[in-house]
Amino acid sequence: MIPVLLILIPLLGGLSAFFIKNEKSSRIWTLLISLIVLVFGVYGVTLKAGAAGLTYNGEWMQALGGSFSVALDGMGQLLCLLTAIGFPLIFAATWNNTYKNANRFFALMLLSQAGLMGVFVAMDALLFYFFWELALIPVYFLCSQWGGEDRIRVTFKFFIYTFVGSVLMLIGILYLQSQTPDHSFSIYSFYKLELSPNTQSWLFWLFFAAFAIKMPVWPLHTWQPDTYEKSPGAVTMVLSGIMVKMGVLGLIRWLLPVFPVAAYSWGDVVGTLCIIGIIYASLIAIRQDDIRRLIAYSSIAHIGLMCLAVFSANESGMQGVMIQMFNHGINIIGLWILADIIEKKYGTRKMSGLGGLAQQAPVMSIFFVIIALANIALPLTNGFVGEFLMFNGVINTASNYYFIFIIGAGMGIILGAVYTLNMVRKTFYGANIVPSSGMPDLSWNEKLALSVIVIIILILGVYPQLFLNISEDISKMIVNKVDVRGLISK
Amino acid sequence: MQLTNRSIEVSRKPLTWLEKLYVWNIIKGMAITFSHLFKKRPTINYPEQKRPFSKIFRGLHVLNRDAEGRENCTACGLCAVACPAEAITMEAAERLPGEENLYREEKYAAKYEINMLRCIFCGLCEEACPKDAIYLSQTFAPANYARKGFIYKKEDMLIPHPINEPEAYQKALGEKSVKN
Amino acid sequence: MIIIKILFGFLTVVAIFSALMMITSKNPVYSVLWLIVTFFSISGHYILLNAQFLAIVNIIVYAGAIMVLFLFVIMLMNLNKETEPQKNRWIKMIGAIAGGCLLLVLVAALKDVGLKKQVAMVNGGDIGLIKNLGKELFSTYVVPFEISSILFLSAMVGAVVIGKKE
Amino acid sequence: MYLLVIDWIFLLEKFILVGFIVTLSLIIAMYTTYAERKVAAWLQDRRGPNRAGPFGILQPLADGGKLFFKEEIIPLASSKFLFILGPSLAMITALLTSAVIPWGGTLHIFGKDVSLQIADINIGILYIFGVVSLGVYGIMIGGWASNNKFSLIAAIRGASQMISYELAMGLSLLAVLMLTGTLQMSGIVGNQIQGSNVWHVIYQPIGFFIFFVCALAECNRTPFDLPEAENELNFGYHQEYSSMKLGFYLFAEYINMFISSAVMATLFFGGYDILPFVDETKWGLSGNMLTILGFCALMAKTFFFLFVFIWIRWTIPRFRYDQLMNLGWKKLIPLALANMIITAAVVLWLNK
Amino acid sequence: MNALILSAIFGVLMMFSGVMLKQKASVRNIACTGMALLLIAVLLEMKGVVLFNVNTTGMLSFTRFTLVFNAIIFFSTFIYLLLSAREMENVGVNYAEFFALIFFILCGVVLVTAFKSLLILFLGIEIISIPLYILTGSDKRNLKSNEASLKYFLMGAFSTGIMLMGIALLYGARGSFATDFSDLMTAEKPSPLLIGGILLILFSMAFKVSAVPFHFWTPDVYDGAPTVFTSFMATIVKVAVFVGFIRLFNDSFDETQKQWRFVIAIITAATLLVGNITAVFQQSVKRMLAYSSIAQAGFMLLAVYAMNSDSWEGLLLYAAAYCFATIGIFAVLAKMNDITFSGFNGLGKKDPLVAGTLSVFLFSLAGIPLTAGFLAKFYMLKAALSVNGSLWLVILAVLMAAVSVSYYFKVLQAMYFKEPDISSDQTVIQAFKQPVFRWSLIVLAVFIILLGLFPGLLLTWYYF
Amino acid sequence: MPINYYIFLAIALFSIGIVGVLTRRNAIIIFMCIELMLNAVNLLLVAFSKKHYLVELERLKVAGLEAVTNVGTDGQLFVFFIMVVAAAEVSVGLAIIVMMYRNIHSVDVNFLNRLKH
Repeated sequence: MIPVLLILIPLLGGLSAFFIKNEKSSRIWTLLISLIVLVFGVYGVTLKAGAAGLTYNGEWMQALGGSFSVALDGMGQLLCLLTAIGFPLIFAATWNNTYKNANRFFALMLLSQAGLMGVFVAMDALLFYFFWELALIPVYFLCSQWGGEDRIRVTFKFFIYTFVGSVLMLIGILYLQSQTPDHSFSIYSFYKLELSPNTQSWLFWLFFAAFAIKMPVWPLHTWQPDTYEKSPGAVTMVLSGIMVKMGVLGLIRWLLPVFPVAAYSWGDVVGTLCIIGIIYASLIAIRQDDIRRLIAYSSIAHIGLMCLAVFSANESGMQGVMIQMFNHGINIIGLWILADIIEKKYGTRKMSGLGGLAQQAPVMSIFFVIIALANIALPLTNGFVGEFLMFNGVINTASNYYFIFIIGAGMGIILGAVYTLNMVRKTFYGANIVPSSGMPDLSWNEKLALSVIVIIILILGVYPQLFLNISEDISKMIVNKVDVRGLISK
Repeated sequence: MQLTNRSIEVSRKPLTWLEKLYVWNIIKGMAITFSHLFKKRPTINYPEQKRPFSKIFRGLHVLNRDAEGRENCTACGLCAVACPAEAITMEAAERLPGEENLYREEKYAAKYEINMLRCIFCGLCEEACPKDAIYLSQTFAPANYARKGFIYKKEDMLIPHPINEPEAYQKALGEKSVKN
Repeated sequence: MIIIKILFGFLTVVAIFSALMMITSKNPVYSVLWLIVTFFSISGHYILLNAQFLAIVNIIVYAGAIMVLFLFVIMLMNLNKETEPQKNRWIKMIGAIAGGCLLLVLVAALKDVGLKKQVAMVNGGDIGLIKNLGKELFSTYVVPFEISSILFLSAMVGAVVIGKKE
Repeated sequence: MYLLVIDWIFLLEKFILVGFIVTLSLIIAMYTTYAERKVAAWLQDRRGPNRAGPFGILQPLADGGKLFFKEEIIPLASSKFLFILGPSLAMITALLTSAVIPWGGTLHIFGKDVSLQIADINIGILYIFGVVSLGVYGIMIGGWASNNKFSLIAAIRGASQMISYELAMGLSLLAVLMLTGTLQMSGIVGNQIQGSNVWHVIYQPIGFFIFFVCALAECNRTPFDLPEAENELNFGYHQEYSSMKLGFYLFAEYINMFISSAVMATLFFGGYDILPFVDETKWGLSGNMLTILGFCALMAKTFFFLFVFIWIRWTIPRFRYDQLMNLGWKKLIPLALANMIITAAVVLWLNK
Repeated sequence: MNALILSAIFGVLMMFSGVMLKQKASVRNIACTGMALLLIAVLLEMKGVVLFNVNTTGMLSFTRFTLVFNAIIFFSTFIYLLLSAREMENVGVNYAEFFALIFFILCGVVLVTAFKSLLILFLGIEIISIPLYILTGSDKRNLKSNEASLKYFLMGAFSTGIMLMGIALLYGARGSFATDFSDLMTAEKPSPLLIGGILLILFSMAFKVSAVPFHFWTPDVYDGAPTVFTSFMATIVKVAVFVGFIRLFNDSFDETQKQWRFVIAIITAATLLVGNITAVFQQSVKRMLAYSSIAQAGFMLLAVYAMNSDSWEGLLLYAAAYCFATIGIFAVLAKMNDITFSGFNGLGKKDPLVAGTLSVFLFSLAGIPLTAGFLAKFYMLKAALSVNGSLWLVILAVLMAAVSVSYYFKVLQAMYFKEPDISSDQTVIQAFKQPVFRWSLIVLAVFIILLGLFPGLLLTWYYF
Repeated sequence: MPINYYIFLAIALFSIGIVGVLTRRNAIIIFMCIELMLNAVNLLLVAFSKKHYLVELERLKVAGLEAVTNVGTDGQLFVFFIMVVAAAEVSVGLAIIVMMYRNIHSVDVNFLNRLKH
């Protein structure tokens, strides 16, 4: 029942939030809902994967071959937890932000949470597709209505990109369903399919297009920096912290196990794209002056690495990706929160217009530094564990070109350190060119949110086993599926 | 105020359905026309048959002569003056010696024209003539091909000579009695 | 049979010639008249095929009613040579070429049809007589017949709606 | 399908018949003009033409001669071909109708049965309809080709009038067709001769009435002679015509009158049946005699109708245009429909 | 049969009601009641209650599919009347006749969905077309309307001619007008008459459903016609003709699929491409919807292309989804003065309910999940995918679906993200306040979402 | 007559009609061309109907059955219906054309461009 609740609570909460006209009460109501979700999310994580409470099979659209089948596996647990933690964090961090028509804003936020939850738990392709779109629509509205200038065009670009990807995926889903003997959309039926390499090939690209756009992978990334830049802060956090993981999850859960042969044969191409993306995004990030754009490009680079690790298709890489999904989500939310605070406080996001914040806002700078370090995967932070495992995975990849991949991934990590530290340096140190805003360093809610993030960073940095246990089974399972024909093991 | 008792109240009743059909009225009308098939026809075959004129019919003008065949007209112009349509023109001339057998008086009409297109056959010329030189006969103007033909000269109107052509004279005289 | 062939040829030539004249005449009234000639020759074909009923209905409906309406409208509008719009020569050419192509394609496609020496019966067979047609019309085809009354009703209503001045 | 079968004697027979009928129609039409003038005179207490020949019998010839010798004028702005086509069409369509009317029974000449009907096609009535509906063209083309607004208006009036009244005419005929069950003219006449020998007018008085009114309208006769309403349209559609082309128009009108009288006689008054309710074959006359008598009977009926046409012309004033249309569409057509439905019901009821 | 006869009767009734009744409202009410009765009659017939037992001599067959489809159509029309009947009265003085014509069109719709003989198909299409010509031109003083009507008429008559030629050729091949052509297919080589006939009929049907390259009349006609009637012909009539299309090709030419399938594929692809791409560049919502109807026709053509059980179900669902959504949008559009995109500016603030339902309709048209439109497209894609070698077509279709989002969302953007114009028309907002209108919109939206969640609600009717 | 002749004749008339529709710009004449197309179809249908009749007759003769059949009537009835529909269409079409003429005093379809912008 847990997954159903995870979807239903924000869904109903969101719908009801439309009718709470009072801003204050809608804010509180939203936070309340997100906290309830958090409770269930945490509860879900504590259960062992495969427990009875974590799966639910409802009847729905049987004529089509669909079913309302949801389940929390290890990866799902992690991502649901991320979602469940992320939203209250975001709400808390942006507590003081005011919005026009706040009730709609919060309602849409909750709806997007419901969609995200659905994507993470859906075990039925049709359902998956539904939630995939459902997560998108509220975000579209959020960005278009509360974003920055030129928001409509930018958001629309984002929407069209994702939509195109998703409908392409729909074709793939439809085709797979027609191939299954029982004409079902269930992921388990998909897993059982034995498709010819040729078929796998084109289906692979259909699915990959959808996920690659969402993540985004290099040539399909162009919507991302603009959208991240123009969206309202809270939405950007959701987008880059959580939504991006939809793509990665899709890769792991829907792509690799279903098309192992294609994944193997096209792995090099995808890997190349990832490498290009990592280096390209990192180089651009170095050249950025705008904090938001910098973070956006850094996100591309990180995701590229994750994608690369996924296609390495070994247990280490897979587990690394799963953990890193969570970690990256937490870290980047933290970064966005800070970027948002800076922008609010100093009215600019240009690094050239900032500097020496460390003296004015020491607390903030501490938080920032910690989170930034976690982002560049310093040991003892959560990022380190994930990146290490992923790197390990890449090294052990079955590809003939693993050497290039290793170099590329390494370059990515190094360049990541360059631009992140550069940002820290430019923003917080150096000549104090920002006039004191006269505002307090950090308000209590921001402190609270950031502290939670830092705590998570540290805990996971020290004790990653907590999550490794959760993700172990599922990554083994996936790797087995991929390797079932003995393709990976040389 | 009612002046006469002949006025009739006009009925403003709308037509009934039957009346609107008109069929009955049409049949009535047809019957009326049909009944005319059997009526006596007043038409006569004109050139062969002629209807008698009344005594006082005023037809074409005639310039009179006396019993000796002399023209009565003295060109006094009273007829032209009396003519309401100004249809009469004349020119006078003096009788030369040796012409006494032609003209009764010393003065005569050398030219006497009546435009029959203008003439309204009112007979005032006849009334005006002191010499009984002009009168309206019982014939009417025959058709002609040109306008010019309707301007009657003296020769066209002069009554035939009573002595030279007595029959024609009598015929032209018709029922008109010679008032000499 | 020779006389039938002669008649057939004659009617065909008349039909096609008058149809061509119809589309080439500058004056709409002439077009109407040529079209009537076409209809007559088509009626002649019907008679050749012993479809008497259709022949006469063709004359009554097309020549007698429809074309009268056309003529009527053209006369009402007083359209004549001068009001016939001038038209781009190219478009004309393209239209003619398109039509010609269609003709060619259809003829090419259908030229093999008669390989089995199938013949349309001429001058015989009584299916075209009104008796047979009537029986069939009021037994098998009574439903479409009734349906066509709806069609007429709607056309009538429509013509009134469009034609009535407000 | 006689036309396609070469039977020379048959062909000859038909040619003679056609020639006879056409000549007959022309002569009758000629004398109808005479009759028109005569009857008009009588109805107006006049004598009518009586100069050419005894009682003016040669008057139509004189008229014809006059028309022939008058100057032929084709207006400069008219379209010449159509200008000539108009009267020709009027004349042709007027003459074509006579082909299917049974002018009598069969004659036995030289051992052959000669039917006094040019073509006994099984869609006789439809044929008449077809030809009648073509009659409009003569008027329309002539009126349009004259390039004169009065002619044009008259032509349009005439066309709309004829189209409108054709409907009621057809509907009224349907009732008759229900009684007979055939479209063949000879069949319709035969139906009136057979059995109790009842003329259709007895069963179909309303049908006859409607048909008669429509016939008046189709022939452009008073009170429906709007196309030639001289007080509004000068002379109507043939205003620009002169000489024999005008003569054709006038002639066509009289031929139409004659033919429609004959059709009325055929459809409603027993055709060549001599008397209703009487079986003529029991009179003991020879077949040929009966046929000739029948022909004369038909002619008598036709002449009677012609007389009625003329009679009406000199009695009833002309309709206004809107009245004309109202009568046609709002009165006659519903009436004809009702007549048809009632007839159908009765026929069904009697036949069970 | 119920529906056919009743709708004819109601057509006549409406004709007379215009003369008898002076009150506009009562005429409208009669029409709505009639529509409801029709709907009930169809539902009854589905339950096996046939009010009129007519021997159609095998020319009509009221299959399950026909009945369900008719139910959808009648329901849509019912809602359409509730939503837009008032606007009809503004078009011309002959409003009662408009209702009558609509009922007559429904007769045609029933015929087109139930025919078993090409004759009935022909008559049905004509019964649909002729009143439509009238309705298109019903705004007599509006030149655009006149022009649209004339254009529609000429094109429609032309395509009818082509269809008749096709039918004649088929008759030559077959000797009968029944739509069962199976015996012809036994020949090893189909007669050229048959192929020619199929192609000509295909072209003319493509014309009637405004498939590219036979679509050129559609935008002009839809744009020129009074908006209320555009709504009717873009939805109900269009899907009805589609049903005729698929029935014809399923019943008649199933066996010759390989002859025409490729042609249909090309037509479909062209329709999708042209319809969607052109729609993006439109300034007026009405014209955009016209092109969108072409685009949607492209999707529906996929059903004809695939011709399997999925496509039948899908067509039902598509018909419902498309009709409901488009009727809803047009109903709102018909009440607005400014039919460009900017006319919708700020509607989300001015009237959240209308804007909300509108967004549901737009989502459905765009094929966003949880709406009926998504499932409809889903079925179409599924049906098409089952055909070998159709991948390119399907990919094109989904890409075009994505393009379609761009123009549908323009309306959304205008409603929610743009500020209302200062001179925004208050009367328009007043026009939205009628309770019937609001409730009908809500019902439509609810139906769309319900169908999007539980398509079985509709499809069970098809099977049981 | 071989059925081919009729097919060619009908197609020729049909194509002439189509050419007319494509080349002429007068709405009434376009409409007339459409009527011509319908007539071509009618002719073809009648010819086919007689063909089918003949084929059926032959079949019956070969089978030794009584040679009475009404195969082919449906073709002629279809023609009848086409005429019916054509009449209805004409009434509506001419009404529309007249309405158009009332407004723009032309029946030139080239003037039908108000909707393009």
